[in-house]
Amino acid sequence: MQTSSSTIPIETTDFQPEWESKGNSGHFLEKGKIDLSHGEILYIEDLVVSFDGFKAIKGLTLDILSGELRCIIGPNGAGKTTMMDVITGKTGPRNAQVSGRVFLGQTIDLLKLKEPQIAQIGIGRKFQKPTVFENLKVWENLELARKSNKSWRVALTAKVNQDAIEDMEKTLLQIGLEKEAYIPAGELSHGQKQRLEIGMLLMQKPELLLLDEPAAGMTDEETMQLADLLNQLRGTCSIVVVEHDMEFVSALSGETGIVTVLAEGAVLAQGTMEHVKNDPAVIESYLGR
Amino acid sequence: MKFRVLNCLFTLVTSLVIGNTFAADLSQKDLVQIFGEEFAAKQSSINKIIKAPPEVAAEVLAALQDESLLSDGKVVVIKTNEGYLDPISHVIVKIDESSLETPNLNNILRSDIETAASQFKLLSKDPEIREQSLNSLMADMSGLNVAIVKSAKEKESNAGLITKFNELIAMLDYPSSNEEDKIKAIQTMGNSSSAKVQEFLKGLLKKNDAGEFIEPNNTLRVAIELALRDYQSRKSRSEIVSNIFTGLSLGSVLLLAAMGLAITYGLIGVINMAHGEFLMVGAYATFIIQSIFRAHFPGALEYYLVFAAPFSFMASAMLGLVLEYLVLRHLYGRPLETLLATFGVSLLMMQLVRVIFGAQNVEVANPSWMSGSFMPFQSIFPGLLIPYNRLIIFFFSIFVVFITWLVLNKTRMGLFVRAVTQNRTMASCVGVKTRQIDSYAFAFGAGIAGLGGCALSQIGNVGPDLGQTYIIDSFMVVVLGGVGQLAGTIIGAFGLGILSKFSEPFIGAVLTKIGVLVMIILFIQKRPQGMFALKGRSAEM
Amino acid sequence: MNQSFHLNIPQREPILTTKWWMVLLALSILVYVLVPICSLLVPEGNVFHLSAYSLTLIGKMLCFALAALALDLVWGYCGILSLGHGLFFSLGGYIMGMYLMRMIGTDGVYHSELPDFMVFLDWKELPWFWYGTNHFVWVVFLILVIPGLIAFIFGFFAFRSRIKGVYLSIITQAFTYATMLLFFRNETGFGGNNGFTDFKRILGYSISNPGTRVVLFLMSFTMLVAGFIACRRIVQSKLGRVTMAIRDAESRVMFSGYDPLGYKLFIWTFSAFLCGIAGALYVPQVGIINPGEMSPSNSIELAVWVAVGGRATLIGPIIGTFMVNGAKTVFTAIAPEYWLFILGSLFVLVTLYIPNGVVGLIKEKILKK
Amino acid sequence: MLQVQKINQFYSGSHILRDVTFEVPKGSLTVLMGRNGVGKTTMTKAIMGVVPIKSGDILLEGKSIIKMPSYERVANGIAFVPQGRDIFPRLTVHENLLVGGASLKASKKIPEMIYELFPILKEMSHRNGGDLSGGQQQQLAIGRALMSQPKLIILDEPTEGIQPNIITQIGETLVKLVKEQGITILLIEQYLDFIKKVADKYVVMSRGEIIAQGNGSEIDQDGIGQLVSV
Amino acid sequence: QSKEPIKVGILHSLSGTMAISETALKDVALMQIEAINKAGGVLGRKLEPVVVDPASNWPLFAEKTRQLLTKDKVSVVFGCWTSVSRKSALPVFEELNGLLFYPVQYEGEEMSKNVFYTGAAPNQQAIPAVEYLMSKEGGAAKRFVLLGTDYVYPRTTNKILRAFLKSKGVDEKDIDEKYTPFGHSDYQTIVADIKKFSQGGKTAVISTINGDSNVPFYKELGNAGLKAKDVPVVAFSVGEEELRGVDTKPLVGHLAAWNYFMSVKNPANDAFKKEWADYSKAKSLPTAGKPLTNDPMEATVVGMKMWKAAVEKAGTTDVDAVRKAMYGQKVVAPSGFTLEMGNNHHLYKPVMIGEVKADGQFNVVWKTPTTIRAKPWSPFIAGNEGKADMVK
Ligand SMILES: Nc1ncnc2c1ncn2[C@@H]1O[C@H](COP(=O)(O)OP(=O)(O)OP(=O)(O)O)[C@@H](O)[C@H]1O
Ligand SMILES: Nc1ncnc2c1ncn2[C@@H]1O[C@H](COP(=O)(O)OP(=O)(O)OP(=O)(O)O)[C@@H](O)[C@H]1O
Ligand SMILES: [Mg+2]
Ligand SMILES: [Mg+2]
Repeated sequence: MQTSSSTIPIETTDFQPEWESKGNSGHFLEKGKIDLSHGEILYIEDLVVSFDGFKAIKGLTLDILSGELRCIIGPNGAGKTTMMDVITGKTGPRNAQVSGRVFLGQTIDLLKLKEPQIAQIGIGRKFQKPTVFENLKVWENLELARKSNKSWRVALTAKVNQDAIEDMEKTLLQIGLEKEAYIPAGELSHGQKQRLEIGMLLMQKPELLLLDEPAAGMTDEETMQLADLLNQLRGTCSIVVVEHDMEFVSALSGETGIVTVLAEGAVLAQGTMEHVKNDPAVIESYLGR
Repeated sequence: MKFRVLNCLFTLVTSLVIGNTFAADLSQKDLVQIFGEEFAAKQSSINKIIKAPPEVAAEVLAALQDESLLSDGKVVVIKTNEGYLDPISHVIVKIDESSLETPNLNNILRSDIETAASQFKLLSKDPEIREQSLNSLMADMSGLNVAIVKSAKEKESNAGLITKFNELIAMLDYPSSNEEDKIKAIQTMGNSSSAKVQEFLKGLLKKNDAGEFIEPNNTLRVAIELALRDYQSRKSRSEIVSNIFTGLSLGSVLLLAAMGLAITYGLIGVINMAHGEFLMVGAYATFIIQSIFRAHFPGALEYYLVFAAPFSFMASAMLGLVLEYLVLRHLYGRPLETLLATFGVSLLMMQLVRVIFGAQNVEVANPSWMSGSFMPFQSIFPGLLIPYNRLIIFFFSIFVVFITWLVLNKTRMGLFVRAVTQNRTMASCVGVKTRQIDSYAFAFGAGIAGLGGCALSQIGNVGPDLGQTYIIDSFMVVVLGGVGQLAGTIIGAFGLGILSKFSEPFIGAVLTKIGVLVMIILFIQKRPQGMFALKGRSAEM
Repeated sequence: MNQSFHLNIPQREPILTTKWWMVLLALSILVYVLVPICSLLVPEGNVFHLSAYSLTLIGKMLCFALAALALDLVWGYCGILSLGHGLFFSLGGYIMGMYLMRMIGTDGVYHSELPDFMVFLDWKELPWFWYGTNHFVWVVFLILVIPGLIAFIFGFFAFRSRIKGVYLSIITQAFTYATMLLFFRNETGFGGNNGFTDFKRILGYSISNPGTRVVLFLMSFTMLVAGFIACRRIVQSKLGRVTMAIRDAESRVMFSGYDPLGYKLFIWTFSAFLCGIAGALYVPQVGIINPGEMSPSNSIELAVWVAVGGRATLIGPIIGTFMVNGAKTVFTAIAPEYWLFILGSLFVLVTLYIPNGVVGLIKEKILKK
Repeated sequence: MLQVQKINQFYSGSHILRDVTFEVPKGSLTVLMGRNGVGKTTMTKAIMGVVPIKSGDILLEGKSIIKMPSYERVANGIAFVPQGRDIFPRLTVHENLLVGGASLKASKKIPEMIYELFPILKEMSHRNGGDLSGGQQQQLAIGRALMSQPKLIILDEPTEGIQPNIITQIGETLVKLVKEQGITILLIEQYLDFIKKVADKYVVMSRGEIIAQGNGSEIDQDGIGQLVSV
Repeated sequence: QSKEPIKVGILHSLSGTMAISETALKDVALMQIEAINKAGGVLGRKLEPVVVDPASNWPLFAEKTRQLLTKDKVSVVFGCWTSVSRKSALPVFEELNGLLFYPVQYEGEEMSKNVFYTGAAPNQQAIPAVEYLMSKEGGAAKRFVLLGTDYVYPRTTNKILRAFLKSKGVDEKDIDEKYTPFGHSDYQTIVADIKKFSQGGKTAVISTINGDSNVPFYKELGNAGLKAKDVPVVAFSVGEEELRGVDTKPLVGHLAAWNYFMSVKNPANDAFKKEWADYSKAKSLPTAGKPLTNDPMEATVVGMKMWKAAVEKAGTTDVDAVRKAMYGQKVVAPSGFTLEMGNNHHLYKPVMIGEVKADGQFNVVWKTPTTIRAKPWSPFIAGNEGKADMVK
């Protein structure tokens, strides 16, 4: 489903992100809304990222349409994770040399925001290495991730309401961790943590979901289940998946979905799975014969 | 032997002094007064000695200085190898040894004696003694015989000393010279690097009680002022250099104190609150070696440090091994708990030292090659003074850094240490003998702290609290430089040292200390991981 | 898949279970009723008499316990090991001390309105920050605000630039140490090395009056209980969970949309606030406040109490404080030359053999059964 | 080569490994598979001596190794590529490899073979291990394991996060190591296609127990695909 | 009943920073108690020492005082070194009407009826020392550096000295006041400054540097070649014990002002030194190899002897009675003088100036002919005018 509606409200109730987009002119914009007037949710142009002279991304240009599920593949070290780091604010002027433009919608310059602000305006991210709150129980992990007002003042008096419980139940079932709901997340196995982290993202109800190798460490069947899950989400939010598992990518992209191949910090090829698979450059540097 | 030397001196002095018309006779009665209680009497007695015939004066003054002038309250004698010599009649006398005492002199009398004796020492064979006497004559020119100085200069061959002679003579002659000579004298004095000479020049610019200039001649006053200004600019240059040196030297002390911590904490991850106590152990080890040398090899006492340094390394390292084995081994990966346990250990170690060595400080002396100072480049940097012990400690700290660097970066052990620090289990899983590495590494860090303690014993107290004095500074240095970064530790230490030394003259020691701490806090705001922060992904998670 | 799955979580976790509420209640009754009786009514010499010595001793420990509790909140639950909590404690103490100094009035050795140390340093008038310190209400206000405010400012800069772990520990230590040196200076206006002492009265009551002592004691007890409940409440709230998440994986928390700054600042400031109160109650009971309280080793010791009792347990630090200080009191008297050996070994043994502190040990024992 | 006998293991009260018994024949490539959380990683850790085991025995070439600390097991010829890679983040790639040879007497030069397998490691030899991308780290971890000239290599999901052509290459390498150098391999893997290509023997775990094993060529016949999914 | 021992509290830090100085006082007090017991005790009763360790922690002084007075019920306490420790304990002594003997020189400005001060007041140490420096005999110093550790004793002393110097016509610009933080160990800059300052005329340094900072200070003086004859340093806190851990070579000739020096020659001192040496050996104290006596130790012993005499005079250990009996008590002190307790609770004391010798002892170069009455309320401090110089 392609959304061409002009704006999507991110929050209808009491949500007030603590940021102020300065210098965003052109469109009249309600606070807390992403301007999707051109249909793009994420827009990267000429992105260059270097670490003390080492260029991890060299002039990357990429746009993701609103509601799209985009798969990104590419050799190890191509800059996929780095790209996600930049989008989510983990890598920024604070710890690297970054130039170019990274926009969410038409108006929000992600390079200017901090991590929590980026998360609040609706970008969720799963890390390549699963990170969960080890000393909190599984349900608490989900509860914390749940979309809500995240200021400390509210947290002081916040209650876990019925809606939240229902959300959690649903998510626990989706990720198949209902039996583990009450144990600390630190005691989960690698794959279980992987799923819990995806669950946390679902709770976050992001507009744009970034998944860095979500299927790593899962069995084939689980991988397919995950693919189904992501396919179900299609439409409710935009998704970017980085993966090396070609079957998984195929299952996600289907026949028409676009797959982007990154190599050496730039786009090497882009097109349907079929197209990309047969691209000699991709075969050479990535797929192998 | 001594007798003969004195005789020699006599002939010299006699031949030197042309006329001694105003030499007054000296009697035993005058001499006995020095042994009394009355200050005024003692002083007048010394004045009489100075005015006595030079040969007698020289002999008595020399005897006073090396404490061989004795008296039983009635007769005064000089102790020589041949027996007790009556200084007046110059014959050996018989006297009851047990009742002999030295006079009770105070600073003032002693310095009077020294100045007076200096005149006679200008001809000494030893250039150092000649220099010393010149210096003390410059400091106090009253009652100086110009003739003696001038004839001594004739015999002088050392260029440096000749300059000094010239300066002294310029000062002595100044009041009585004509304008032309005065200009020359001002030039001579202006080029001098001695503070005393400058003071003399400054004194010439002052007004006397009647409100007239002491130097009434205008041109001369201008010349003096120019000379002083030139001196001043050399002086301020010298002050900057000297500040840098004191800063570096403070830095090297900080570095020595912090180096061990940089290893145990920065690399092994043990927040070692007992680090200061390892310094202390090093210092006490030095003390022990010194005591052993004093008792058994007094001849080699000068070189006890050569043994003390490795011994203090070993002592601290052994203790480190024990601590590692008994306590820290069980705490790896729990850094904050190492903090608590080592805090307990530090209490234990301090109290143990108190029980064994007493709560009081113990004495560790500088060997003579580490005491005193020298004054390099006086013509460029007048007044610049470099103490030997500071200089040696500076080089020692560089040496310690070098050893550390060598061990950590050029040996397999260093590599393994770093691997173990970063991921203990994995290191074990690739075959690193973690237990062994842990002990070695900690012992090495402790040993380096011991070396630091050995050095610190040369400039400060050796007591049970020694460690406490340095622990905070050590942590500051390590944190400022960036934990785990040896280079950072070095820059941090020297940076702090120089910073402190440049601000101390302006805001005082107390505010400097506060200021430096606040600066560190602010600095860490800017660079939360220290100066040499770890970069890249590995630092983030 | 099991579609009928239900998540059973309480609306909000209770601050204490009924059982513990009863224990607390019993304890309070005991303290509120028995302490006044035993110290005021029971005559001296009777076994049940609570001497002024024991009263101030326990009163002092109550204040320490409150400070330890405050430290546990930041250390145990937020992972910030502060080696500078002695500072907030002393600040509270100094503010209270200012009031007590003013209350000496003209009874000092110089019979001046100015505190004695100012007289003999030739000060002619009170420095500006002393204004109003003769009014109890203003002083209480300062006690409640200043330590927290200082903590807030310090915390804001530290947390904003993401200083963590040992770096934070060390700079809190530096901060305290610098303040200590500042307070040592006579010019700073806080009595230099001697600090404040020789207090006479508080709110018009003589400070050495047994009644006053009992009231101060009960105040300390009340504040400790209140502090405990407040901390419990915070820890059980969502805020507490987020803080724990920050402790475990700060960056993940940020990517979940939380800004750790606010959370850390709140916990940090609140902790300093509690510490300040503890210090303010401490001073009238021990009768002196001076920069020595800010010395780094005091702050480290505070952490030791927390560790001995058990981190992230809230009750642990209180137990730890009483244990360590009790041991100290006993051993400094019966083995004055060797008590440091005992104390030092205690720290080592506790960290080695009961890593989770006394409370952790008890929990383990109960769990095993 | 490696015999695991009746291993029982607990994590704070919960029974993770239950009487696990299997064998890795010398000179073979054995694959251990199973769903998430069944205890595969725990098994490898038990073999490496990272987690303590409650009962049972592990024999390497007939010699019991359970009393040995990890590094002695390495010295006896086991090498380990853990799940999650565990690269030393602040050592350079080169140093990471050197540490891999810690069990050898003196540090040797890094064999050319490793660089041939993973050219990227040579390229990046002076960068910090922690800065590498996930896949690069995985390659480094395998390279590091090879440094100790092992008789037995245990790899825990080595293909995780690695680009397809390198996966193929790793597969080929593993086979080569077994065939040409006589190294024995225990591989934990989920990726069935890959397993089929390389496995001599397979072992399936479920809930801490071995529920099936057989020859690599018979995986399809045995319907293992089903077993692993359930 | 009367055979029950009399308890004597000893309140000196045995750990922490002050242990370095206070440990010896505890030992000498124990020695004196043993001696008294050997001689039959007091009022026929033995003395029983109660030693506690306030651990250099000031609030602990108050707590331990309360313990000594209420739990152990001691009749008298000997203790404290720093002013702050005394100030901490003082309110408790006053509240419970206890009795403290305080043996250390201090800044004055105090006169409690519950304390007997057996150390010097500023006029018994600082002022005579400066007078000496200004005299011809002492070098006729014209300029003064007042150098101290930043705390109350140095500040007050220097304030008094400043006022005193002014009254002697010394110009403001000829006085340089400098402070260093506690535990300061780097004196390079300060010594360089002193050197510079001294070029403006005959200069003396009056040092109230405390404790551990002295060694680095003197070592630096030696480094810079500042000899005692050029710039004499007179110290008020450096005694025989402090020099124990010092290489005295660079110090020779520098001065200290005290009311007693170990090197004083008289029978009382010989006996005292012997007693201490024997005791150290018998108890195998860590310092037995080099037993040293110093001024506060002497003050402790004098105080205890006086207290014994006063108790015997009063016939009871009751504090008020003993206090009355204390006034006018006389003891032949090791200093060679007969010291008398004034009604201002301070001892009449002689003042001596000593020069450091190479062996760490002092050579007494000057002393007052008689003892001087203490002026705890210094006339140089505003606000002291008209204060009664006695305890009411
Ligand atoms: N902080 C950093 N410092 C230095 N180099 C870095 C840093 N972060 C990433 N790099 C380098 O940038 C390149 C891109 O890394 P990135 O993690 O984005 O790759 P990737 O595409 O995610 O690879 P993979 O598929 O293996 O996860 C790599 O060569 C990596 O070594
Ligand atoms: N440190 C731990 N503490 C407690 N339980 C743990 C711990 N680590 C793992 N477990 C539990 O042990 C079980 C087995 O975990 P293990 O990591 O061995 O699984 P795995 O088979 O490797 O799974 P995956 O395929 O996801 O890597 C899991 O149920 C997990 O919850
Ligand atoms: Mg990646
Ligand atoms: Mg696993």
